[in-house]
Amino acid sequence: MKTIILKTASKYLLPLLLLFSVFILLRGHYLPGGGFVGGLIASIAFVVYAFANGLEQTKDLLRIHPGYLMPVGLLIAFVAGISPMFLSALPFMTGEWFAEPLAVIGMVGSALFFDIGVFIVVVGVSLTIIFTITESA
Amino acid sequence: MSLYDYLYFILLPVLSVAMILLFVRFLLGPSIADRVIALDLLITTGIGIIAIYSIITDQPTFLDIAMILALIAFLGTVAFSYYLEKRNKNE
Amino acid sequence: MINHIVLYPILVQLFFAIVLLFAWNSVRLQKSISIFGCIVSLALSIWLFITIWTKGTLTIQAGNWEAPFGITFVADIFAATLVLLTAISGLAVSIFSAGTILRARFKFGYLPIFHFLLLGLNGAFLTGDIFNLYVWFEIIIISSFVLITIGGEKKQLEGAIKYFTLNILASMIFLTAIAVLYGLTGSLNMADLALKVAEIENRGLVEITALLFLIGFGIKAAIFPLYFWLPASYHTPPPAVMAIFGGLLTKVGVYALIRVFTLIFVGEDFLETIILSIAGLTLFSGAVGALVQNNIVKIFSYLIICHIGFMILGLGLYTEAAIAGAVFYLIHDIVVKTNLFMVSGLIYRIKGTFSMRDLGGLYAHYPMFSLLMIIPLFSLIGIPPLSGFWPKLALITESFKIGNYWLIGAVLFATFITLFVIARMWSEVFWKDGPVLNKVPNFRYFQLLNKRQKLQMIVPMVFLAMVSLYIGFGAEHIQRLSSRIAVELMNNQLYIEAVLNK
Amino acid sequence: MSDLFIAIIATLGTIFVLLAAIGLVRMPDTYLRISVTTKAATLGIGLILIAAAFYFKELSVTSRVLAIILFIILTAPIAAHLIGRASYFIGVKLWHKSVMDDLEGKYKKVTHELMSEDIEDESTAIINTIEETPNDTKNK
Amino acid sequence: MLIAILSGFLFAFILVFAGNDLKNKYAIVSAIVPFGLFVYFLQFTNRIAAGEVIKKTYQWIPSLNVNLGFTLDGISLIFALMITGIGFLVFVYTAAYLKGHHYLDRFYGYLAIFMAAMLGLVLSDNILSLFIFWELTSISSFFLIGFNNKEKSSRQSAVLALAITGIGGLLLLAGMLILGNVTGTYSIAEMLSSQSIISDSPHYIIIVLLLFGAAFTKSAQFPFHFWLPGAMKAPTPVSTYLHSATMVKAGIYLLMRFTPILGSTELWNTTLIIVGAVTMLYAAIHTIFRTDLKGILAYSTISALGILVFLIGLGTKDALLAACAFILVHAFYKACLFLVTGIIDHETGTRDTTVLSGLRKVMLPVAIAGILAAVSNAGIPPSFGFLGKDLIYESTLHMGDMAIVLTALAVLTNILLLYAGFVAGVKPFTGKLPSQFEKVHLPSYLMWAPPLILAVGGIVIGLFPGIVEGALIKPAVTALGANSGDIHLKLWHGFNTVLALSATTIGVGLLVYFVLKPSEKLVQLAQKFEIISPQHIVESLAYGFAYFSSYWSKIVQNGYLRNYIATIIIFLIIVVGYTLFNHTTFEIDYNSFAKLTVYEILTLVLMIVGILFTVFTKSRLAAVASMGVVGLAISLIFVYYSAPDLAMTQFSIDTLTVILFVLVLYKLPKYLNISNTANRIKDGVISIAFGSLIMVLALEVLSQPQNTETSSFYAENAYILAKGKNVVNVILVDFRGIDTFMEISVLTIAAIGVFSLLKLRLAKKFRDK
Amino acid sequence: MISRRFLSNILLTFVWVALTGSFGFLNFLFGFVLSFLIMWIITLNNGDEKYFKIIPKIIFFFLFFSYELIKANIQVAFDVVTPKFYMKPGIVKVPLDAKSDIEITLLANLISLTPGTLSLDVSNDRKVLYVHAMYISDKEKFINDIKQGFERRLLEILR
Amino acid sequence: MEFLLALVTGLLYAAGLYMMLRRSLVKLIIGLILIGNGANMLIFLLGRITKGLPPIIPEESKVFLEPYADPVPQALILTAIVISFGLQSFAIVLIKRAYKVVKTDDLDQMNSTDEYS
Ligand code: NA
Ligand code: NA
Repeated sequence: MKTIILKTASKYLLPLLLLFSVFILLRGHYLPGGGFVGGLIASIAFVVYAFANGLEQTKDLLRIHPGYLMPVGLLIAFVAGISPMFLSALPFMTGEWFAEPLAVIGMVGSALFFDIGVFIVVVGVSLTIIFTITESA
Repeated sequence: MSLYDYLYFILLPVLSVAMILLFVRFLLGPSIADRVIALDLLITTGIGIIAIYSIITDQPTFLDIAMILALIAFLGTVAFSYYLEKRNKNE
Repeated sequence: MINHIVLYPILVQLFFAIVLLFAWNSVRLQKSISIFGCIVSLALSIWLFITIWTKGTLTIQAGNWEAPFGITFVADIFAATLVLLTAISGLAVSIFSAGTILRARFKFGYLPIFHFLLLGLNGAFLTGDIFNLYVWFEIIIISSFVLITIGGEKKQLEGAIKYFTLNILASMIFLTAIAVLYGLTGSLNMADLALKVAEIENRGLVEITALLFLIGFGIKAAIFPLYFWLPASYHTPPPAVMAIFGGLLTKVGVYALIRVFTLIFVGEDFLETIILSIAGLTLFSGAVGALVQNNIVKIFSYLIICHIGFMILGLGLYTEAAIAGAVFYLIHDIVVKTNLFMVSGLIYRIKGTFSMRDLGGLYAHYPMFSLLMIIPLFSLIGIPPLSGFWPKLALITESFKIGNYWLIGAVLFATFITLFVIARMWSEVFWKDGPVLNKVPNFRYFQLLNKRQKLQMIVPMVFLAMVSLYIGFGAEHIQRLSSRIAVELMNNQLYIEAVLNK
Repeated sequence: MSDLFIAIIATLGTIFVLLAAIGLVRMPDTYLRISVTTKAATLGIGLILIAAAFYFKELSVTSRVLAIILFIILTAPIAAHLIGRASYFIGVKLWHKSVMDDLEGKYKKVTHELMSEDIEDESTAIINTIEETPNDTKNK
Repeated sequence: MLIAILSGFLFAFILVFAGNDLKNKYAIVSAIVPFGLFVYFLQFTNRIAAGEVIKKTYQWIPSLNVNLGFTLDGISLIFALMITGIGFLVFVYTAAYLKGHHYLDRFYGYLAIFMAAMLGLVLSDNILSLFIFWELTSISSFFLIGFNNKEKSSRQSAVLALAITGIGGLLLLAGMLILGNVTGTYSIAEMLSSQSIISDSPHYIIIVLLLFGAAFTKSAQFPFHFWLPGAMKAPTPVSTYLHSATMVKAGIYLLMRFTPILGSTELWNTTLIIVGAVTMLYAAIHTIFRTDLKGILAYSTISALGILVFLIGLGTKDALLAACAFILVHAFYKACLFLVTGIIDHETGTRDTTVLSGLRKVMLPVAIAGILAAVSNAGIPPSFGFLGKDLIYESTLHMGDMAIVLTALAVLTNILLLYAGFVAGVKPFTGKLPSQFEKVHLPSYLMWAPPLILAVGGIVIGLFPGIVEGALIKPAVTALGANSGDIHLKLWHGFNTVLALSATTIGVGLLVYFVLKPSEKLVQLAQKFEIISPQHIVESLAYGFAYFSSYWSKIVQNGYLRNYIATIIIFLIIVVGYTLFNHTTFEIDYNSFAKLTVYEILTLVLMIVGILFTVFTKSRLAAVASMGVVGLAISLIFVYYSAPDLAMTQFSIDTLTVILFVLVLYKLPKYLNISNTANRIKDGVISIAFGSLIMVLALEVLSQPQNTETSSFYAENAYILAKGKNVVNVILVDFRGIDTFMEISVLTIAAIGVFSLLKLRLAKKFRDK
Repeated sequence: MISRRFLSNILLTFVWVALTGSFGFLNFLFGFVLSFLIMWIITLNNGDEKYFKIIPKIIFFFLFFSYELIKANIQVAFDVVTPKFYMKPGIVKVPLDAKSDIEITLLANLISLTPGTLSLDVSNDRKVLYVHAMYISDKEKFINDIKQGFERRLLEILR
Repeated sequence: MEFLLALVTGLLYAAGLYMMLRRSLVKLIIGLILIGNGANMLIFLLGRITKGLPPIIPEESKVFLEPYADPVPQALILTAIVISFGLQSFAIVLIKRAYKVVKTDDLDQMNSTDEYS
């Protein structure tokens, strides 16, 4: 859409929303949120940007095709899932935890990495779907 | 009357009535734009309801939902506008 | 920690699916990875199967949460068998795909989706959690949707819409059933559910839940009167996809039915009557449908339905021998139906059509292929001593024992129609000279393929033909396996003990 | 005291929201509806959120409330702008008592380019006159 | 013995790979297989004659009670020798008959498989393995009938034959399984001792009827006979071997085999007599109306099979003896006649009796064979046929009250068969040689020797019946459960009624032969009655069924998705509704429910009206936007009822869905409102019923006690064990992490799907048709 | 360029700290790193340089704006709740002095946020802003009010 | 309240089905979405509803001090919603594509694959 107003606003909204999405991701274990909703917010950030500035510019911004985020996220989740099998011969998806809580995030463990994987996949999926549809529209 | 009672028995119902009013406009239309505005406002009112509800239940957690609602409502409006513009162009 | 191997078939498919996504841009690399992955998967499945055969049921609690709180995965001999069969069919179809699927489809994620589908199948077979089963079903559904639409041609899309709608409807009914079950028991672990459902006083509600499962799974298993999606869609995707669909997809529904009705909903007479009626009508309706078709893949599609009737019948009869029969049929059917659709794929490559009217002359020009094709065709009919024959013994005998001659009639009818239809097909497709067809320009006729591609088509067919010959001639082994499965299924205490340690 | 304060702010907020709702129902054309409601609702919700912030008296809540308010203030006018101009494209007419329409004939039909002066060739411009019939609800 | 039986399969298997050499050079070599087997079985004659029964059991599938249990007794031996002996001759004959044929190797392969299957059939003691071999004979027959598969009629006949014998096979399977269940064994030998158990069983009738079904179809009994004339499309060696000498007699074998077990009841005897009699006469009459040599022979074969069934039905010792003898007699002369016909066909190119004559001048050995076979067939002394016919009359005459009728039937049949035999075996060779046949010459001895051997054999055995009496006939009768001690076959019994009947038969028969000439007129006459023939009736039924099938399928699979959905849901409503109202009691405790509040009710009103608006609005976009409202209302309910995560997700997802819709919608056409009012009402009723059902079900479940064991575990351990405070999230990423993992996999797949669906356009040239 | 990015980075870090409500050093550091990453990902190339000067002005402006907001709201509210409509609506072309994207955007938004007025669109050449207004008794006065009120004050802050 | 929620759930199922039975592709998908929402509501309702007590352990404690809502149905619904989203987005694109290729929204005209050939 050719509107200066949205274009300008979207440039400021993008980093804010991304920040917010990470915030939602990290606190999911303690409060509502988590990888899924976080990922959605991140993709909304890009989608709004894309509506305002066009797909090409958004893709340039992303540098890689959003589709590649999907395997990346899945791989992170997969590694988080199998890590206990290799680290301590425990079943798939068993939580592995660092002994001490980290500031901000709290306890860090494989579940967090799993959630990060979810986050990335959701971003990849939403963007792929919306971009593809918009492109062919 | 405690704050809880006031919010619970007065404000929440009033906000709900506001939603119903907004919904009436949604139903009446007549143009798509009217519906989009109505929907946007319904969501905004929803944010208000959630905020009141978080006070009533003493659960600040609910405010996060309000945030999400605000975000997504905006996206919705942007998308609808995008659609309306595109549709118009294609005609 | 030997019980880790329970999850290997799942993890390995997941891993390869992810790796294939990374290899998105290189078709050649994807093909190699896929075949390699299928071989690894087959090896692991064999390992799992042998372990279970010798050591008995293994369970693993994902996340190390004691059952019923986490998601339990259970490899009893039934599940291990189906996982093994999935690996076998999967390997065959993977190779077959490499030789037949258009490059354009490969470039749009055919293989990763294919491995996701195998992942879903393995998960559905191994999970011990009812909601998790729903999730695996969804994996299967969405991957099959993508596979059925990839390429997006008109008939594919039309078929896909029906396939899609009715399968989602099935999922919704399944989900509804889960909701009711959770409302009644507060549990999702199937072993735990078995215990808790038995304690429910309101049997009417239990029956209703069971019926919802019956309908939900029944749609997926393509039983009468819920099978509409199958004839509408199965003939639309490329043959490699048909092969995996025809071989495995409806079987997951059957698996779920057998699992749920031997583990959770045990001994409701009312259900037995319904299941038996459904079985009879499925046999009838599928057979009748196959009779009137002229397109070989449509015929096979209807025969899938028809033969699902055999398995449902075994379940409905609900004796050890009958369940063993159903399981035997299941084992046979997976291998044979997979092979049949590859056969039709080969025919299509040679002649460029599926229509019996236009086909012909295969026996004269491709005698060796014809002999190769006759193995699955005759196994399908159940020409003794080929694989489809043996399970019918138990089904007829057990029907006789409950004095239901209608069921015997249905079995014989279905068998006869299959025989007739295949005989006619043989006559039309293999014997008849057939009209001279115009060469379709740019169509990749079999004759034009390079040697590697030809081998990629033939090798999996030979492989599966060997397996089905083994099922037929080594029926003793399969029967012992099926009997053991039936014994375990009919005694749900074994499963419960393995999962809950009580 | 604090409770009373919270109640007052919340009430004010609610009243504005209600006003917006009434406005949306009553206003005679789409542009007026957009115009009236965007701000009333924004203000109303802002007040209610502030009430919540006062109630919880926690920094994390307050900061979140501020974030939400900021976001709404930022986006509500943009949303109004987007939907307003979209309405114009799709030919939503102005209320019959409207006094002027400076926008008429300044959008190019195909590209939606907006000119600062009139486009000479009328066939390429979107002409969206003020509604002739005094029927309030039939805008289109 | 296993290897002996399986040798045919092995040979066939070898042919698959070595077939080329065989068909080009060493065709005759293949005859070693049947010959070796013939010799192999011949060596058992002494032991069998001495009353021994040879048994051999190989385990195969013990868990299904299927083993390869073989028994060689009198009946089996007769059949085994016939199978291998005639098999040998046919193999030799084929080497010349199909010399240089492109698919000679296949032909031998099928023949070998058939021979092995047939041997397995007659030697099996296990009824399931018997069934297996039975089916294999049908299958090999299918391939042999369809050997000339470029001809449509060949293919049709093959399918028809397979269909008819296939039905029979399935009946046999059912019968055998029921029998096995009633007796508790699958061994025929063991069943012999449980005869009374069977005849007293309520399942006796069904077993017998199923068995009859199998036997009658296989042995071409009226009204299932019609596949056999069609089967004559097969090359002559096949007609000779399968459709005259061996396979069609499998039904006879079955009846004989089960005579001691199931026989001697009214049902058994009466049915067999009636069916046998009708068949033998019906088919014999039919021979008059044929001009094609093979057609005539086909009907005379059917008639002969009828005689055999008839004899088994009579069930007396005499009758069984006659049956055993007649099997052999028939094998000799009919095989011979077929082979002769084959030679005629091969050399002259026609089988039309109206044109064939005088061929003795060009193919004397063949003429001798034909005439001798006709003589045996006619029962003219001193042929083996004469002996056989005597035994038949002997047995009918001893049938008490029915003797006259039965004997008359037998005589009439034999008269007509004599005619048929002469038309086939004598007429082509006598009279004047038409000019077009002057260049016809005698084929290779490989072709004429086999029929000649058979023909001469028929005479030799007639002269010296002792050859077969002790070695074959007696043990066979014993095996049938009759006392065979006083049997003594001889040509001359003195002047008696039987002799008079024989003389009458021969006299009248010859008269008929000289008076009645085969002609096209008769053929056309017969065709007028085609409409009431069993074949026509069966075909009409088949067409009717095909029509029904197509009607049924079109009704069920009608192409309308809405009908599919409706059917599924109606099915659900019926079964679930029935159970709900019959098996549960309604006890809804409204007091346990949460109190109603204004804002909740208003939210629900919003939701309800939103849903209704979504359904009834005429604008797609309004419907889509309305879904957004519904989503908002649901989210609010989730908020009210303590599900913040859900509210967030539900709302985001709903809005995203709406957005996707919106992005896609403008490419779509306007809403259609095509369904008429009647449909809308109908659908409305179904929908309301469905919704009500769900609602009632929900309330019913809510009134049940709740079990919170699982959920409280999560809540108590979420932080302590899983280190998270948002229990829902902890469940998602930890307790039930695999669900979530698969959920993101679903999303990934969907995204790829969307991508490929929209981006992938198959280039036109790659499109499948 | 670098300093601009750095400032944006710091600003975002503060937003983060406010969001999480924890002022510990670690959280600050984390917020910084996070913001840095986000900046790096999206590479904002036209961020403004005068953040620190703007912030106090923004706060001042915010107060002015709030006053306008409430005043106008009451006016509109009155029209909404009373049965008769007193308004004279229409779309007015307002020439712009504001030039940069951010100026125009802020101005348009502020006009929209005030009851009774709604920025419909900015012309492509950025010369005029089309405003829909509820009370246009005098077009010139209306334009003047906007230019002397919002636009002047805003530009003072921004420039 | 449960009664009303059950009513609404039933309505979602009924409305969804009704939409699916119309002949339009768009309505079909809307119908599926409605039924999906119905199923989620059903899980939510049958898992028993609790007001105002989300299953989040208070900041200062390690276990719940007061009653709380059952988290399991919530987790299930979350998973189900997200999965449905995947399916829905695919479906929406499917109808778009189908319309482009088949050139009609009328489902009754999409039965070539059921025809006999
Ligand atoms: Na955790
Ligand atoms: Na989830």
